[in-house]
Amino acid sequence: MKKLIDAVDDVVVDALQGMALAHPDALTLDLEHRVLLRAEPKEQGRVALISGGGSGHEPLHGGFVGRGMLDAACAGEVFTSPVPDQMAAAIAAVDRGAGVLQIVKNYTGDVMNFEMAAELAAAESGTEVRSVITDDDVAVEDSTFTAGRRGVGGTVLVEKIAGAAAEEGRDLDEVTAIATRVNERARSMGVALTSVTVPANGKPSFELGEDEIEVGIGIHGEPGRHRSTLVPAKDVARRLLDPILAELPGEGPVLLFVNGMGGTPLLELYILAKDAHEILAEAGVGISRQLVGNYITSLDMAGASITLLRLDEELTALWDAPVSTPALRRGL
Amino acid sequence: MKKLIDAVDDVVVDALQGMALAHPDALTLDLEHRVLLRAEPKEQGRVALISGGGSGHEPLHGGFVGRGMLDAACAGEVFTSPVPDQMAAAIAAVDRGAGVLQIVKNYTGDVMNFEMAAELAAAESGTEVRSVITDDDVAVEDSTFTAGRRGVGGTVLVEKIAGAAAEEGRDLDEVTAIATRVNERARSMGVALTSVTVPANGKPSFELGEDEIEVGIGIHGEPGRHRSTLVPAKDVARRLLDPILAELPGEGPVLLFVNGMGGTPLLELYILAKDAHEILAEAGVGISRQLVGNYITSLDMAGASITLLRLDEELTALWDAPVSTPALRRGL
Amino acid sequence: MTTTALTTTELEDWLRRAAALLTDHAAELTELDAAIGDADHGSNMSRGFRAVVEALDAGDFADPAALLKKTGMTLVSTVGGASGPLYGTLFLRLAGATGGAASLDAAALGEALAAGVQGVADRGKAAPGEKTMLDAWTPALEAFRGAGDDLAAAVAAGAAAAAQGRDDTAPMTATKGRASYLGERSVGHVDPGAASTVLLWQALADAVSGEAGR
Amino acid sequence: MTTTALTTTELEDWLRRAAALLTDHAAELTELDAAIGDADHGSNMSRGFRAVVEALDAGDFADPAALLKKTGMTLVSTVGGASGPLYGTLFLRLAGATGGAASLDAAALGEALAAGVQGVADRGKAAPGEKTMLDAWTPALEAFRGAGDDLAAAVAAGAAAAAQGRDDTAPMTATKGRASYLGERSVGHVDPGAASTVLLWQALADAVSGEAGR
Ligand SMILES: Nc1ncnc2c1ncn2[C@@H]1O[C@H](COP(=O)(O)OP(=O)(O)O)[C@@H](O)[C@H]1O
Ligand SMILES: Nc1ncnc2c1ncn2[C@@H]1O[C@H](COP(=O)(O)OP(=O)(O)O)[C@@H](O)[C@H]1O
Ligand SMILES: [Mg+2]
Ligand SMILES: [Mg+2]
Ligand SMILES: [Mg+2]
Ligand SMILES: [Mg+2]
Repeated sequence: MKKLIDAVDDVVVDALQGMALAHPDALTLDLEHRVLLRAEPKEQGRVALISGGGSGHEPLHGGFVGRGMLDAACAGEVFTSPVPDQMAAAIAAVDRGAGVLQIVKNYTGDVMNFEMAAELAAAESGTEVRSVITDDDVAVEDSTFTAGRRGVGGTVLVEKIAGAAAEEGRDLDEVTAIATRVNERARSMGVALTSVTVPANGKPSFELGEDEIEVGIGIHGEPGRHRSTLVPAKDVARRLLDPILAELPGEGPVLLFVNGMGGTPLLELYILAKDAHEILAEAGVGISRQLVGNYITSLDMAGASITLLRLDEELTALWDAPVSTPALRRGL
Repeated sequence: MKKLIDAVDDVVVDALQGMALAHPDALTLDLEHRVLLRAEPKEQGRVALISGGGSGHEPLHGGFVGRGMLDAACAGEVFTSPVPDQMAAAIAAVDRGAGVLQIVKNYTGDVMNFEMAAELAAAESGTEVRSVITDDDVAVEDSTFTAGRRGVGGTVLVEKIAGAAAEEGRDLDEVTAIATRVNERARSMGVALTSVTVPANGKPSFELGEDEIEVGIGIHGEPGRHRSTLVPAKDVARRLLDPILAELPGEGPVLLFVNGMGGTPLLELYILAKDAHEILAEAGVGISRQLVGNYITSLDMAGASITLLRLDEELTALWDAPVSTPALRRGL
Repeated sequence: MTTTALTTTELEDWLRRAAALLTDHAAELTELDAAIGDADHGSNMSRGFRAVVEALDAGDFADPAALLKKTGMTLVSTVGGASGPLYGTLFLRLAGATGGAASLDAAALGEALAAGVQGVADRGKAAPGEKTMLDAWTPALEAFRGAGDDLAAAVAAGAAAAAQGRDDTAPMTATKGRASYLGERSVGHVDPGAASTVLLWQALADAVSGEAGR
Repeated sequence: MTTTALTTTELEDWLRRAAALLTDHAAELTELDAAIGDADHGSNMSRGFRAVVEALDAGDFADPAALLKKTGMTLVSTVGGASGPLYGTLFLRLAGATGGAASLDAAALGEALAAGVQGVADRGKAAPGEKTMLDAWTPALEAFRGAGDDLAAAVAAGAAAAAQGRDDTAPMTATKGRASYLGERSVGHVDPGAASTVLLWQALADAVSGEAGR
């Protein structure tokens, strides 16, 4: 295992400190609870948004803390859900009297830990806490026989769009409804060119041959739908977009999100973006907004995911709203 | 070789098209000349900035085209300087009557091709063209016996700061002087954890063992100062910062730029940033501005570079000025 | 020296023995999790029970409820993942069910365990047969309650049934938790949470029988 | 059939032969560049001369100057890297030196080559001994000019000297171009630009001597 780290046990804490040090104007770190908070808290009377999950997906979630997006992010161990105490601390810190929305990726551990945090908060402070569970990964097929679809790329879009709604002053019901709508209208799928190596494990989580790719992977090295030989990027794009399009609800233009897994350079992501444009044009799907880059990663995995979000006027306006976070910034 | 590409020969053109498609509000592509231009040209009477070089360093340079930074970027083949025709086309397109500054990384091919472009422009249109050659890489030691220090991370800072000066309306002399000053006050060094694989070559440019790193590499898979066994990130940071600090001119606070080589995830870059903070604190060097992320990469290489820029009041103000490009955005 | 009812002393003994067993078998549990999950169950459980031992070292507990509540809270706060809330809820429900009793005989422990296992099912929205820790807890609870009033005998029966339940998870297809993404490919592997459940029962049996050398 | 002066016909023949030789030896040139540079000299040169052949196919040239200028411009516009401007400048200077002459005898070609080689030195800010293409061009030019008025003999002398110059780059330490980053480690490898220079001289010798089968 070759990584720029100091000690396997300190990876999360060191990275959190580095992140806070690198963005002193944007972020404050509650080191005890491993919670990144906005350096300038939101004004009173606004709905607050928190998220979190296992580490190893940077910039998600800490990189999305800031004006127009999250109020706090809770960092678990690498690929391990944070514990309720962390979310409770985050909720207490960000509550501005209008309630708190938790954005939770659909993994059993995450769902239960956030749920307990909400119970804790309700019991201790009376803060109204809602949760939206993101589950946009179409690679999980039989969701009745599984823990359900996983939350992946769509989570970033939920955080941005619901964040904008909260910033505008919408109430907890509205912000929750918007987050729910974004999740319902988003579908994703990913591909791995190489495995991920978890620092504490020290070896690749799965083996892929020199000419193999794994299609439909999760963001924790979970297995995919099928293994295939290496194919051109356009075929990769097709294998991701076909199942996405088959399950994408609604009509009209989409937001195209081409996301890198951490080990794939921008050059390749832009090639994949071009291929996605061509395929969507053939399919008669208009693209009205885009995001291309490394936003929800899986440590050092080489690979990419594509997310489509079926926009509407309101979601488009909220997507366009100003945002100022370490990883996503526009208009501020 | 595992890459998300469609055809080895089309890598550059496909990526350029993807980039233009992904950022339609920001970029326009002159496909014939492989030049990315601002979608909204700069107003008349302002100095224009162009840059360019071999591809494979994305987001450099195309990702830095936009308000407050470059006016155009010329993309060569992977790791091969663009040809003068490309720069001539860029110069013709961006000239607003106040002259054009070329920002050129110090490699023999780049220097000569940009030089010929300037001669062409002078002969054909009378546009006044200046060039600033960046050479911030302290890994090249005996610069009298070599083609001189290479241009690496400092180039990004030159483009941002000179871009801000041009946007403010400073004249060609002033913009050139500022670009020169940034380069003179910037020093960089990089480390590779893995080799780069050039698409046309299909195999790694050099071999590194499972526990080896190469310290002092260039951004084209050029060899480094020495090979070493894998060490903790803090020791890596020290091996980059010691030679940088030994050659960094001036006094006072610095801008710390921790840059990823393309295959290293943000988690690790933030750990390196934390280590750099600690080492600089021990050395009594204040950090007043920062940039952490993948900005000047080397295809899929895992590794990182650190750049320090000795700031002064003027450079700080220009660094803080608004910028709106695909890869760097703030205040717009 | 066998025990007929559990006071804070025996409960503490149980938990310290459990911590030792989980630490000794951490690699094994992680191996099981690597096959059908994300290779962290051993480190999750040993991290959690290390923290429980620290809490026991630091604390002074008025009654079983206080001790079990502290254990549950500690697990919730330090384990994370799926097993943290599940084992945490189990101990919190145990605590809730004991009221203010100073000791738990077989009947009282049976009541408490029933509440605890129900807590796991509630928290995980799971039922037996889905290849989770419930497939060890459910038969263990039944065997325990069916074994009568002798605490040592009942715990031994529970431990044996837990082990059988763990082994029975191997042919199951997972439909809950991370292993469910594997579908059919989860068949043939023992569930890691069922395996850690067996270790808890083993520690309890050792504590009740006064087995030496924890 | 040997030639005593070069008209556009012979010049075109030279360049087409050069293109064929460079394409045949592209892998070899790239191999040399891989050792001390960035593994692209073969593809750079064959891409450039493929474009030159296309320009020759399309064009109709009034005199040697027009043809040589087109060649230089094409190389500058298609090669990139270090060799594009260097070879491009060489041909542009050749063009400039021929004035409006309809043909070049040995003396005129000597004059032109001197201007071209000076162009390479100017453009590269280089001198002989720095392990670059100049280490093949410089001795070749000297041998050519020292060989007298017989064009074929002079070109043969130039080609032989170029080959010797190429071989002599092996023990040198590079101080210009990409190979200079290697310092001492560049010793023992032949310079790729010197090797491509030899191929140009070989093509010229073949064209002048009317050697069959290009
Ligand atoms: N919904 C559930 N109900 C009951 N037990 C579950 C559920 N989901 C997972 N588990 C148990 O949790 C164990 C995994 O724990 P662990 O590896 O620590 O957490 P994670 O899966 O979050 O990495 C599984 O082996 C299984 O026994
Ligand atoms: N400054 C220079 N002066 C003369 N020749 C040079 C100089 N720099 C490089 N060269 C020649 O260029 C050759 C390399 O060409 P090429 O590989 O095509 O370009 P690049 O080095 O940009 O990849 C070298 O082998 C050398 O002969
Ligand atoms: Mg886990
Ligand atoms: Mg090159
Ligand atoms: Mg697990
Ligand atoms: Mg080369």
